[in-house]
Amino acid sequence: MTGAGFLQIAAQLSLILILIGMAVAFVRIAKGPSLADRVVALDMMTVTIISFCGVYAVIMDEPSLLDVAIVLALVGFLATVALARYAERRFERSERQQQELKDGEMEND
Amino acid sequence: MSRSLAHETAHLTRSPTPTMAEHSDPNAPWKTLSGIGTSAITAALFLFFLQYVPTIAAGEPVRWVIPWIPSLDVNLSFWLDGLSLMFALLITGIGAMVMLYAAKYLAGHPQYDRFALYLFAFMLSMLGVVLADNLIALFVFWELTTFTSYLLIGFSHADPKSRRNALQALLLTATGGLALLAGFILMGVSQGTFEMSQINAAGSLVGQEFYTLILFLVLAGAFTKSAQVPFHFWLPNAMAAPTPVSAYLHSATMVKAGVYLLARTHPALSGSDLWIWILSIFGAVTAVFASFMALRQTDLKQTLAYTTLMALGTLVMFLAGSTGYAITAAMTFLLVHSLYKAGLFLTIGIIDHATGTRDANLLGGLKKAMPITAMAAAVAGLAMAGIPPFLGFIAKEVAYAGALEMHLWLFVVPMALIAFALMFAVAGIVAYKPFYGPQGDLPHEPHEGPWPMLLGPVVLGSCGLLFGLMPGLTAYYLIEPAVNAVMGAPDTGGRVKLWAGFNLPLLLSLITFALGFLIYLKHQALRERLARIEAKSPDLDASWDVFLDWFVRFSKGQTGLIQTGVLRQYMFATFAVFAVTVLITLITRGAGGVNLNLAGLGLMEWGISLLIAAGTVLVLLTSSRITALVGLGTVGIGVALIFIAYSAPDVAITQLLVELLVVVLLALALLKMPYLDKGNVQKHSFPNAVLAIAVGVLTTWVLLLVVDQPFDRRLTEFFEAASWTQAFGRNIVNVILVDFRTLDTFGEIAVVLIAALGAFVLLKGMRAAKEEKK
Amino acid sequence: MESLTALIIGVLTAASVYLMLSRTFMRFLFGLILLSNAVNLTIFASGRMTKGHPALVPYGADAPLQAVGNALPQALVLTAIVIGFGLLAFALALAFETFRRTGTIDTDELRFAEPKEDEPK
Amino acid sequence: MNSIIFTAGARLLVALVFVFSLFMLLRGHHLPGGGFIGGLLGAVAFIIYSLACGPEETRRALRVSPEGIAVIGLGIALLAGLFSFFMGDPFFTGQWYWVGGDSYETAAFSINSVLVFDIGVYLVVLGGILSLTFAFEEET
Amino acid sequence: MIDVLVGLFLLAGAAFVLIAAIGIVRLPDLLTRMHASTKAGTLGALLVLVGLAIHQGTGEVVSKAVATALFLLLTAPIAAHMIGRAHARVMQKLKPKSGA
Amino acid sequence: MNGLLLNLLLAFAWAAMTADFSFMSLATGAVLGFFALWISSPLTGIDDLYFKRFRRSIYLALFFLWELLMSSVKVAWDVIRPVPQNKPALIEVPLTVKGDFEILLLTNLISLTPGTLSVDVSEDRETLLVHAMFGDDADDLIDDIKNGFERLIMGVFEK
Amino acid sequence: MNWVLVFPIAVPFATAVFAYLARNYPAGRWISLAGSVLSLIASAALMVVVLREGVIAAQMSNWDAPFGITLVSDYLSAVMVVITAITGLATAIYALGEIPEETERLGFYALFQMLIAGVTGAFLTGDLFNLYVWFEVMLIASFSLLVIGGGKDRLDAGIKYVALNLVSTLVFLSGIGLLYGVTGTLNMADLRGAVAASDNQGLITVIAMMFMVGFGVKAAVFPLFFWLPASYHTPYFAISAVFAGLLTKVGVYALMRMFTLVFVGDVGFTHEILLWVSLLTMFTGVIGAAAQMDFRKILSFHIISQIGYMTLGLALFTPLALMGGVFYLVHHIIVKANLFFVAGLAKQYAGSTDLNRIGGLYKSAPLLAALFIIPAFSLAGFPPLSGFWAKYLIVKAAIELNMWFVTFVSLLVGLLTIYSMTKIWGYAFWKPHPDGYDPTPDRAPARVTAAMITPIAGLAAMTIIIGFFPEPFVQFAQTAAMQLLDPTDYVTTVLGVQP
Ligand code: NA
Ligand code: NA
Repeated sequence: MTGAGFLQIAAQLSLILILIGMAVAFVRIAKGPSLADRVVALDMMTVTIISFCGVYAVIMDEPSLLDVAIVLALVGFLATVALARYAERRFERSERQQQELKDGEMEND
Repeated sequence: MSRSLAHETAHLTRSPTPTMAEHSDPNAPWKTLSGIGTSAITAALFLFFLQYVPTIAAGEPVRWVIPWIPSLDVNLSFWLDGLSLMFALLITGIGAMVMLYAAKYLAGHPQYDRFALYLFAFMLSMLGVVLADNLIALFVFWELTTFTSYLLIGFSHADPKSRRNALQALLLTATGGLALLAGFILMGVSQGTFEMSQINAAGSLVGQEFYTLILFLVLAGAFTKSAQVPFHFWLPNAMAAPTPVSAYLHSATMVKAGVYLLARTHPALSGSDLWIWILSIFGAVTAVFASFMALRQTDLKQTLAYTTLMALGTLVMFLAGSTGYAITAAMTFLLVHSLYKAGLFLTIGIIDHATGTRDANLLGGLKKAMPITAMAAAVAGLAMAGIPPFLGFIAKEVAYAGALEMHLWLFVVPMALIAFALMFAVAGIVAYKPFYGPQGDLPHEPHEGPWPMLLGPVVLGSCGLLFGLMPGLTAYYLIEPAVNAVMGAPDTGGRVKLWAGFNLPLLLSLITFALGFLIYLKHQALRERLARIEAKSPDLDASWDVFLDWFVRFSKGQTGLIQTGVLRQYMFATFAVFAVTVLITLITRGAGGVNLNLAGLGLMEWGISLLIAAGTVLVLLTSSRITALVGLGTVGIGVALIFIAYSAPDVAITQLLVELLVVVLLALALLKMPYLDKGNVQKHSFPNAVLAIAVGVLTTWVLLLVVDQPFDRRLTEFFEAASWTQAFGRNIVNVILVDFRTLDTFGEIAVVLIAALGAFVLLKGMRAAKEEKK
Repeated sequence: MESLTALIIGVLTAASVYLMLSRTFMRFLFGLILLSNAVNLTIFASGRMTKGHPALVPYGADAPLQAVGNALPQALVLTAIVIGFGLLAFALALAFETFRRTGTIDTDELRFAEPKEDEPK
Repeated sequence: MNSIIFTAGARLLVALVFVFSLFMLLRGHHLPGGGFIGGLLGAVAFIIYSLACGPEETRRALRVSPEGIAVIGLGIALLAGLFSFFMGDPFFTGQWYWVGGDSYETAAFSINSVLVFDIGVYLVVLGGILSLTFAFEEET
Repeated sequence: MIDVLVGLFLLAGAAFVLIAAIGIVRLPDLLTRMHASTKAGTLGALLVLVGLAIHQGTGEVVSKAVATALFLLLTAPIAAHMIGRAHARVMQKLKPKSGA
Repeated sequence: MNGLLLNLLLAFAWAAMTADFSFMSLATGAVLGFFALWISSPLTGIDDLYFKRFRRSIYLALFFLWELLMSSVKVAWDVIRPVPQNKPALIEVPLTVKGDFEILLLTNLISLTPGTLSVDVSEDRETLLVHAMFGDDADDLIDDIKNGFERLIMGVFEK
Repeated sequence: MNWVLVFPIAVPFATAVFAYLARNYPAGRWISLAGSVLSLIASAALMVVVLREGVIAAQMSNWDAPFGITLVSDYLSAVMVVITAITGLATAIYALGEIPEETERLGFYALFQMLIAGVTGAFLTGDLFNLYVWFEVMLIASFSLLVIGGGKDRLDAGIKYVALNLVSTLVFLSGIGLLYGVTGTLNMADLRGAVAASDNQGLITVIAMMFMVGFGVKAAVFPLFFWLPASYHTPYFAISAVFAGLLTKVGVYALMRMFTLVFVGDVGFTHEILLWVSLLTMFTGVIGAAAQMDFRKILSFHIISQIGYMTLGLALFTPLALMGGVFYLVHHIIVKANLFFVAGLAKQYAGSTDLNRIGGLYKSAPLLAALFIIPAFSLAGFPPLSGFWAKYLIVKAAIELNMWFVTFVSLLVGLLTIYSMTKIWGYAFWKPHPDGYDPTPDRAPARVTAAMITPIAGLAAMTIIIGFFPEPFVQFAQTAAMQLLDPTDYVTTVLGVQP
């Protein structure tokens, strides 16, 4: 097997691994149970897409895809931050309202 | 007749024209510009038309044309022949006197100026109707008379009855008007010209393709305007208007517009069996019905209203014929009726003004206090009764002669006899009874009317007498030219004579007198009988209210079905329309079947697709907002992956950034927003699901068809070639955005800006406004 | 890939329609987001899809040297995405303010412009 | 309430992302990027700041109200189009001035109206999105 | 030879990404799961970027890859910290005096 | 004069001069700028500290990458082994570094390295709440952090 | 000559920028007014050139059609632009009286000017996607203007308006994508040929129907009009006037453009459907109006009903019918905007728009009464006001085709329109005020009254002028209709112009 051939196979395989990774992460998104769990899984997507871009750029020999990765690396965390802040504030708010927060309230958000 | 009309009558009789009583001041100055000015102009117009009498009598019609909308064959073309001249003279002559009368009658009324304006405008419109040659121009004037009379009938607008009756008159005549419009257009289109004189000259339309339709449409207009049974009920109700209006609109002119129309279109439309039967029957029934109703009334104004109806019926009945006698009868009767009816209306107005009532039972013995009024009434009443030597007598004679000549004489003659006899009786009630015998218990002490109000009745009454005394001149200058115009060909003439010898018509006249006198004597008893019959008979006027009521309820019901106020129902309908439309079109227009080409797709494609689908399902199924948001994020990521994989990094970056911002904004907003299903858990809905799936399937179907087509890459190739060499940019997408299609981008940033300003308005502005209020 | 994309679009559209038929306005907004995505993909797929080579003119060349993605639909989609975002943001602000002022975004209960009294009995 | 870690990170990232947004704006004509992406990134920069330090402080840091920025951006974009009026060209025709050469092939760089337009786009997107975000943030 | 190296980097990176994802699902509680996503995930991405940088070899790509890596290293822990903090605060207040 | 700022300035100047704002160009500019500064340091008065910090930064980076690799392998192994062996715990670590950026750097590094994740910093900046995946021995862990990253960071940020 | 097509769009945008920057000062409103005057001048210039040249086109950014975006104006576009500018100016004046200062400070004038810009852009563009963009500009501006000033009813109205319009926009956008997918082009003149050349005409018809649905929502035809009666009675009167006058007309315009220029391959199907849609639109609209007891709600439903006449003109697809449609379009903008203006002033005087709670305007505000009568009876199709000629053309076209049912419905709806207009007249004007006071003009500040009555009088004068001297307008509509039916000029002008 040539190096190039190996590379193609490895890259394709990598792509599949990454996509499986996404699917697995999605399981956590779907399952939850808490908001934080879902957010962690969504946060995971950032690195997954960056990796996807990297692998795909190799496969296609098209470095411009790296531009997507760089943007995502820089600002992708913001969604996580916003959602985390939401979770925190939501909690504080309901606590301020002195509501009895039952287990699972966060799930039913 | 109607319960509600009876109520109406009582109401009117008790406190005649309430606003009048409130506002008008008999001592107020009446020589205002509006009053004197309008009468003067109208009188001048009368003189203007008067000078054409010899010309027209000599058989030379005059035509004026002012181009209006040449590209639509609509011109302000006027046609002055015997028919239009007679009408024009009546309109301007009676108009001038009525306007003068009104100036005094309504002196001091706060809205008198408007009244004068409306009346004047009405006069001009009516003049337009009778002069216009172009059918569309005629229609324009026709509708203007409808409109101005609406304003006039509703003059006492504070009174709900007045408003109701004005609306009734408007809607009924407008209904006919619209039919008429269709008829005119059809006539114009089928004849190739909109000039009535040309259509008439070209000969009869009978037998042509659209004749029947045209006839029905024109008759609909004529019958509603001229209040033929069963469209009659608006006319007595229209008596809510001030008396000068009634005198003018509802006796002399507007209601005759329908008759005029039948006369004008006579050459083109008459002669068919349909024409003869319809006009005879409608006219006769109207005439007889109206005569009885006239007798039934106690309010003199109502009585007159019904006699007007009777006259209209009679005229229509005679226009059914095509013989010289029938037409001469119609024209003579038309002339005499206009004169005496206007006179009588004005007289009633004077009585009303002076005594405060119009109740036939109360009135009596006014001759002493109001001698001139009594004189004028007498002259008019005699004309109405058809006593020689008044023109009314001649009219009646000719009418009988005409009736005997008509196809349906067996039907027409008895009907005419009944009508004329009743008319005789009514003339006694209106013109004789109030002035003679014992004086009743009146609201005010009677006094003679002022001269501006007396002028009209006196002059009009005198005309009735004068014309009767000079039948030859009247016939030569007025009646025969009109008859010629209606016949569409020169008539032999010579039928209008005071003395035509001992003949059948004279015999019929004598029978009429006898019968009429008998009825007059028994009229009280008869009136009570009629009232009992009326109470049992169907009430068209009340049906009108029922109908309007039903219509409003129907509207509300219908609208409530559609405009439910519930967004999801609107949304359902919108999507359903989309689905049904697309589906039907797909199937019936042969767009083709689905060709699903999934070859050559790797795991990547399927993986991304599944990710999107999974995210979608999550959004769909979850009852948690944040889970839905995360699901949306997943979908967004999946879509971005497609963009990455299929060569669109710019789009992918934008998609990801926008997705990010959506999450940020929603995370901010959701803090203060309700849970998805709090309190009102919505069950999953089967119809919604079916519709949703249908829309989804159809979208896919259409897109599959589209991508199955060959693709024209012209634009793309140009952009690829020109991007660097002509637009000096290497990122073709960006070059398209900022150079090839700048305007799109400009509009787009405007959207972003406006959205931001709009959100600012919503979130900050309302808060600020609220705080300011506190 | 166009065929598969068409299927994805069908799924997205169906889901969004279902969401938009809901009485909770937030669900409507979620549906709107999905539908925007579906429409963007429609435009993208309509321009036909090319794998892996962005529409860039390489340095030193006057035009792309290989088959690159169709740039025009990309520009259109880009425009549509940004416009869609603006509209969504406005709609969200509207929902937000509506809830704050009226206490509900259940569209069955939002009857201020077309009150129930108007309905025929 | 505020996290020291996030605040510190935000300080660093604001500058970084903002500079990066300008970078994306300027290179957009040749590589992925441009006014939209730049503007979105610029907005994200200040959103990071605003999530960390609050919208008031961010407004202070911006000095000009975001709505003002957006409106001015639209004005700039419009001017970029109207400029060609004075050159006798149709609306929005790109006006190019080459520096260090006499054509696009030889010039070192250019001054052009297309970039001005893209700057307008950048400002509108930046200002518009910040305005939206602040409005939401300040109301919650 | 370089291709093989690149391939190995890619595979390693992808493997780490996959493992991180599995970790998110398998590990028992939130904070523990975050170890997986933050560390293994980030490393996976870095390895892929290294692979890409080697594969392309141009300065531009290398510098971009480095920048991407740096940005990721800067932002990923911040994001993790924010979730962890939110979670910890909620849990702390829910069940006072307990660990995780 | 801040050396870093000047260096960045030089990098941009380079990019501007070459009319090329690509990363390559900027990186070249940065490297060239660094050398320029280094060479000209006697003239510009940029102290040794900048260069010293630079060396320490390089060391910190290498150390960190190694730790990242190790930690990831450890976590990965725990993820894929049939029965995860982790014993998670929240540990409070006293903080010596006080500056914003020092704290940021420390917490980020902690998060990215074996078994530890920065969760929160107390308002008074005295303690750092760390989640440990293998929290058998809290003191060991605290020692590792204080002697490892924290010391290195303090070196980089030395004034 | 190129630029006469640009300025009607650019001027309102520039005005918006300046008006926004000056929104906190009185200058803001004068800038808006001055900008509206300039817009009118710019549109008039466009009209002059179009009258001279027939069809004119300009290639934006100097790229040939179909590559760049074309602005193009035939008679129809030109008159729509002029009428937009007129309505804009009228509204700008009216707003001086109606709009409170707090609202001005929120950027009212900027939003308003951008709305006008969006509408104008939609009329002038020759590019399908660009049309979408202008639709969006218009739409988002209208969203903002609808809710500006607050109130629960405006928010509720906003929700429905936004929701339904967003859906229609997406349908439209999706249609654009699909059409591009079949033809590969976006230029409307180019599309004519490309669509005709397509192998799958059935598919083209399917896409055409998607456009019809999308535009149908915008135009508020049956059964897609829900958003209109749900919202048009809630905003400021100045705003509802502009909405009523212009916004739905953009939908009608788009239908007219697309279904005369591009989708003419299956007229027997598409236009037949449009015919029935039109009749139902006319009828349900007028029935809806009959059910209302609120000044503005009645007017809102009548918009729907009249839209039906316009689309009917398109559906009948004869020169005369299209001519009627064009004439109707122009007439209705003037009249309907004016009626909403009148409603606003009536509310100022009498305190409400609920017909049961107002009255007495005829007695104490005769000028307003006269100024109501003119547009109201014009709307009802009373001759010789403008509405009569509009209706006349449509009815005549139907009669020429021997379509009796169409004729019947057209006339019936006219009758029912009279009913509604007289209802307003009877309740608001003739009936005494239920609270027993005289709603006189001095119940509002003099400045307010002056600002509000000026545009009303101006538009009423236009109604009368069109009614009494219709010949030039009829001829214009005739040429416009001919251009629509035979777009050869349009196509060659767009595709043949060298930049
Ligand atoms: Na005539
Ligand atoms: Na209307």
